[in-house]
Amino acid sequence: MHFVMMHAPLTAIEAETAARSRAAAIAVELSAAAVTFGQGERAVAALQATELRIPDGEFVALVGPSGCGKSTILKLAAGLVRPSAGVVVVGGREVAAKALRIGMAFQNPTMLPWLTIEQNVMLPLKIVEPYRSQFRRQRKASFRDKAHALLAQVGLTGFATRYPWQLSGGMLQRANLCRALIHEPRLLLLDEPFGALDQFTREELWSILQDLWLVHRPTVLLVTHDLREAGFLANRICVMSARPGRIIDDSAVAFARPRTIAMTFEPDFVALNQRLRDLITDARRAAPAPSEA
Amino acid sequence: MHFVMMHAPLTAIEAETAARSRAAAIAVELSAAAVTFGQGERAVAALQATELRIPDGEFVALVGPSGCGKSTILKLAAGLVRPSAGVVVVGGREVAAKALRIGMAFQNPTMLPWLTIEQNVMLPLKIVEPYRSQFRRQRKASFRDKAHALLAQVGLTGFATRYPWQLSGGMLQRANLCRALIHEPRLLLLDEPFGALDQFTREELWSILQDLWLVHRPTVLLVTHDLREAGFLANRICVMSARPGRIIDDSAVAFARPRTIAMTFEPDFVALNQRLRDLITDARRAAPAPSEA
Amino acid sequence: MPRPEIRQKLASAGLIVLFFVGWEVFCVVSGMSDLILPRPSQVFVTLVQRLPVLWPHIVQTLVTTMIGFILGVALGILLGALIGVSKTAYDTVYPLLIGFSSIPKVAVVPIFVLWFGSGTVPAVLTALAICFFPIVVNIATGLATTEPELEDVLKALGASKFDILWNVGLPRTMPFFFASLKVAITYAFVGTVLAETVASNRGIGNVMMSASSNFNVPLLFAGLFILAALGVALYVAFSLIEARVTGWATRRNDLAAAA
Amino acid sequence: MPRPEIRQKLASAGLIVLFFVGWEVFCVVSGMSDLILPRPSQVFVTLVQRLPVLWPHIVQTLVTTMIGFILGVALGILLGALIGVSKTAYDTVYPLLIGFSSIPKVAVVPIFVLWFGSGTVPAVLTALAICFFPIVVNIATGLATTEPELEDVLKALGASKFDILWNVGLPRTMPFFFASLKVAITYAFVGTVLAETVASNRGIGNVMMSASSNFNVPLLFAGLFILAALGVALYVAFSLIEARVTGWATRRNDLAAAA
Amino acid sequence: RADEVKIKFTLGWKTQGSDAAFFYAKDKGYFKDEGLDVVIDQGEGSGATVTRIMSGAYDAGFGDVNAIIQNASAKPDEAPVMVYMMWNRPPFAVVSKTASGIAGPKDLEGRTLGGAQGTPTTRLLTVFARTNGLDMEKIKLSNMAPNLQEPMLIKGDIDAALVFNITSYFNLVLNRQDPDKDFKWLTFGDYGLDLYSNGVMVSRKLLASNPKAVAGLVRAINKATIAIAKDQNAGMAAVVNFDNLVNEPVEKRRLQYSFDKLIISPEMKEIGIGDVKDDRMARAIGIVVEGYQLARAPKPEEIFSRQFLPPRTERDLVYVAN
Ligand SMILES: Nc1ncnc2c1ncn2[C@@H]1O[C@H](COP(=O)(O)OP(=O)(O)OP(=O)(O)O)[C@@H](O)[C@H]1O
Ligand SMILES: Nc1ncnc2c1ncn2[C@@H]1O[C@H](COP(=O)(O)OP(=O)(O)OP(=O)(O)O)[C@@H](O)[C@H]1O
Ligand SMILES: [Mg+2]
Ligand SMILES: [Mg+2]
Repeated sequence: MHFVMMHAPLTAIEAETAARSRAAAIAVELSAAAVTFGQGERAVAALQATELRIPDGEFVALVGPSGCGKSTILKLAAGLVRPSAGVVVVGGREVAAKALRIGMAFQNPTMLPWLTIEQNVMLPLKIVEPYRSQFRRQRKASFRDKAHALLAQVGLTGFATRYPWQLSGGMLQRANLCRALIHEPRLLLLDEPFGALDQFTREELWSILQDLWLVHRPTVLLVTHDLREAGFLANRICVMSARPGRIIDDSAVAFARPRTIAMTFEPDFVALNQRLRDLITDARRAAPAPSEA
Repeated sequence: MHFVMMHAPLTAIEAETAARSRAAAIAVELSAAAVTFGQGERAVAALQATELRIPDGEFVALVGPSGCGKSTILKLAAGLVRPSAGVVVVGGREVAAKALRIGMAFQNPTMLPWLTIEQNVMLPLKIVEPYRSQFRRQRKASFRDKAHALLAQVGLTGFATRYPWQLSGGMLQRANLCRALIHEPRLLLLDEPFGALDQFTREELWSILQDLWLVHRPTVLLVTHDLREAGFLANRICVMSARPGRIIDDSAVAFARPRTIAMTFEPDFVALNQRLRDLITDARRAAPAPSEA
Repeated sequence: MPRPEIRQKLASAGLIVLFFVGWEVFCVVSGMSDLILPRPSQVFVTLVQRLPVLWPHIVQTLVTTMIGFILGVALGILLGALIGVSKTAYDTVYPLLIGFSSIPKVAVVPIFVLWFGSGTVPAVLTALAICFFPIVVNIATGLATTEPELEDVLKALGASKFDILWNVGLPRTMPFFFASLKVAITYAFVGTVLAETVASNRGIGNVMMSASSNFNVPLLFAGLFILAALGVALYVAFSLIEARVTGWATRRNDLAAAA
Repeated sequence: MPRPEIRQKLASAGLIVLFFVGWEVFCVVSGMSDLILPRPSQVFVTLVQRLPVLWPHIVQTLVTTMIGFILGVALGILLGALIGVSKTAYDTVYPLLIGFSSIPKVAVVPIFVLWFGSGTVPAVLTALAICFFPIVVNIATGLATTEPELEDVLKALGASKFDILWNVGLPRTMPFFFASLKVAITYAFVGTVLAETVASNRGIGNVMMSASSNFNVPLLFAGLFILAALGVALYVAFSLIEARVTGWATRRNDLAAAA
Repeated sequence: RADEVKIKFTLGWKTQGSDAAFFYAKDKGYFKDEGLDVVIDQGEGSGATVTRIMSGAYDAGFGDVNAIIQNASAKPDEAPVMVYMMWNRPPFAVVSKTASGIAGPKDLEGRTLGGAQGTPTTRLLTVFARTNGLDMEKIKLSNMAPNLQEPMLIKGDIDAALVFNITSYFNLVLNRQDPDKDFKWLTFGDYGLDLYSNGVMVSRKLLASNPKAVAGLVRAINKATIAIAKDQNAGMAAVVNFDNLVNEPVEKRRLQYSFDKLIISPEMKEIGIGDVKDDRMARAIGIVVEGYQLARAPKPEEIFSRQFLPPRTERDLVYVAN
């Protein structure tokens, strides 16, 4: 199964070269970034001073207990939340979206309810340059083909002209993924993009995502609860402590690419999983009660 | 960890007895139930003629590929969707909620945004008898304690007076579960209640749910993508085909209760999982394109 | 299922007819003087008899109202968007508008007349002045209550404030925009008629003024009926557009699934 | 962070003052006759000088308006809920209300006067009649656009239609209810004043009518200013309640997180 | 007191100096002396007084006799009856700027006239035109609210306005004009339209059910009118007592104007205040019937009843400006 990328600005080889030349650059950098929501007594510390540096073109998975601040880190990177302390630099600038083309799949697939699935998926093309200017100039039909091809890949053929409320939870999540990918972003922020899917659909999408990454080498930050998923997809896995979160472990995943599902049953892989499990178990132990934080 | 059930109308032993005497009764019955959404060309067949009979007090897990109609079956049982063909009988009547006290955890944790978490969780007590009448008569404080105890069990101490948008995805899902449980329903409809949680939180909640079921023996219909979860919790696992869905396999799970996490790594358990995996793989193959359905 | 739908429509029409029958009966039974409240049958007879004479007035009022209304809608959207987006505008423009809106427009009509002469222009301005406020309020509220999650979808893409307004704020606000249109169009008619009674030689307002000074109450009520009918006609037109544009917001699957 | 907030408020107040200064300058520069548009300073002077005389009229108008407004709100919620919940009501009551709303209320005041005599009662009724419609529309629209998912939460529990209305429909509609209150209160003032100009010996409407027939334009404008001020005062009161009740809907985290 | 007869009385317009008699009668207890409890409300126009009484909302009021004629034509059993004629001379007039050179009716041709719809002056314009041989085709009529007539006249949007002289005169004063020097007044009464105008009217119901009360009402008003003819300051005190927002100097002048220009006439001096001459009334009815194209000409006794008037000796009015 191959990822369909029409009108891709670069061939696969060109992309590889480009990726290598950018390799030294830092795509996302959090320095002592902390986030506290609310004020005074009711404040919730979501993120402790967090250090995270993601070089351009890397695939990083973020795992950790529920409520530890994973989504908050993604929102920091997307510029949707400002750090209450520390600095967040994306693509060399503090304003994320102006610096890098960002694709984000939110944890809750918030589709705009007045748009069909296809229109929702095409939304980034309406907003982000260079597609934006083309969108106005009759390129709409070819963009629609692009959207349909993506939707077909995730198994949503025939649902393009439905409205979001006509889709099941898992189907929405797949459409959400399409919306994050359609404009070939350089920074991909994925918040549990496969959570509501059955194992098989999930594994299929892993492969699609891996292929995509191998060709275009975007920087990817993936939040997941599935350690197999993290191991299969990522170059690096960051483990977070319980809220207020902080990165307590950062390990490289060395398995060769392209990885296969079979690989995930190999002893090395299982050992990695086990190590992560233990780390998270420890992390959860230390969870303080929220209001007393 | 023990499930806190204050003001439970029955002791555990009484409940056991009651459960046995009701054993023969059918809690949920779908006879040739089919659901088609929409009309004419745009119709989507969500569910083929489906047969499902769940005796009172049973714990049934429902697994199947994304979009196959699992949530639709739950909505049929809750009386939120009417079958376009066939009959749905719940607690001996066609109008579900009037016959049985129902607790439902929706796939998307739709909390009412103007209520705090605690108020959201207490909502069923405001609506469902016998709590409803007590709610008006100063029992509010004890009800609040009950809500707090439940929230504490799922690790949400201190978030009771927050608003839904102040919680992370996983935290919302846990609150959602509390709302389904608080009024001690006789029929529990759970739609992927642990989907957004990390493995550890998830396993903890499995145990809580199992304990609860052992004591009160409600009828449970659980939709899940996690085969380990299905095997750990259910008496019976129903496997559905791809959309339009239909139950293609219905197997009993014989492991002794109470089950432990360790048990899920035993060969018998792994074999069951493997069998289910194979069934679903076959089921997915046959998925037709939606609009051509 | 066309059967129940038709029955539904018939029942509704029946109830409306019943309303007029009730009015008729009330007038007859209570011996109400037709100087105060004529019987609807009287009004209808007058209406039919005088229709040829009334026609140019109807056209005049309708055209004037539509112009004022369209301008009012444009102004309303503009100000509503401004207030919904900018805190400063919320704090300054809102109170000024509330103040202006609390003023009976009949007091400003003379100013319009003295500036622009009597006739269509003051009527258009009065219609505009009276009808834009509900639109402002609903657009502003719609924008202020737009879920940040929906906006975040665009913000993450680096969308400008205007992009967000255009792609999220305004579409989300549509149901309430249409709600305010219903209010605005009725008030626009009131505004036009008001101005016509103050200074104009044509229009329903003028007819009503002359009917009232002739003690011709059935004709006065015929004018009112025409206004009501125009209001309802435009309401129906908007409803059709509304159903297309805001269908997403009013989907109702209450227990209904059957094809 | 009280600093920027205060600066914000000051900027807003400054802009409002600027508006009046602009008006003053316009009048002076254009040599506008104060018989058409008086300078705000003239109006303020008149206002201060005549306040003792005006006071009972202000109280009269305020009380009348408040009674009419409260009744109008109650009626509006009732009808809005009816229309939002029942298809038949939607098809019958809505067109009738639209029709009624398109009618200038000045035409129905004489009917009220006949039935209830001149004075406070017709003014209350006129205020009511003119102000309830925006509430009906917004409540009905709010109910019609309530997400079925939210209702399903209660439906699964076997809640009655009324339970759903009370626990989901109405709370969800609150932001738009408050929006409509802003419109309604201003129209309630207009209604009261209208009735007072037609049939009453007291109230701001009466003052304005007498000022206008005496060409005492500064006094007329003083009346307008009083109305505007009353409207704004009530708006502020509602805003405070609104902020408490509908805070959930207007949460804004635009990039703001810092404690 | 419980045995007092309650009478709801509507004025012809907002509080004006020319209404002083009613307030004076109330303040001095003249009504009370007659066993009446009179409640005075401001009005909507001297024509509307008729409808207000016909609708049953009011028992009596100060309004235009020509409006009675108009309504009595179609509804003789409902129309109120005039029982006390106050304004012996009609206030209907055409006012124009002296500078515009309108010296007589003929000069109105080719001009734009501003009229408030429904006012007698506007409605009688056709009769005025016919009587004076004008071609209505050549006169352009523009409708506007009464309070716009003078500003539009001053601004030059219209060449002349169809007005009540008693209203318009003071509107011009309030608009800082000199109504005597800069404006030319063509009064209808001087050009063949010899109509009566405002007086006290009562409902048929009151007339039938309580003639004593009507007589008392008329007696009290008559007494007050004669009193303030001698002392306008006392009359103004009553006006201010009713409505403290009035412009006292202007209203006093208006009160005096009403005596000067509308009440005092040779005829009034002959027959006394309150009464009419039947032949003149019949002529006036003829003019109104023609002007409004009424289906039926009511008889004078349907319109005016002199049975409640005090004896002639009590109706001698002597006006002394002070
Ligand atoms: N807008 C907000 N206002 C207040 N608190 C918030 C807000 N958003 C998140 N939080 C709090 O911040 C903490 C971290 O939230 P976050 O969504 O980042 O968690 P997460 O790691 O993504 O969890 P999950 O795996 O459950 O999605 C939580 O305790 C949550 O309550
Ligand atoms: N309200 C609706 N209108 C139209 N189609 C609908 C509606 N709800 C569900 N469907 C369709 O019915 C089918 C089954 O949906 P359902 O939500 O039951 O799937 P599911 O098995 O729960 O899937 P998932 O695992 O992804 O949640 C889907 O194809 C969906 O598109
Ligand atoms: Mg999250
Ligand atoms: Mg589902």
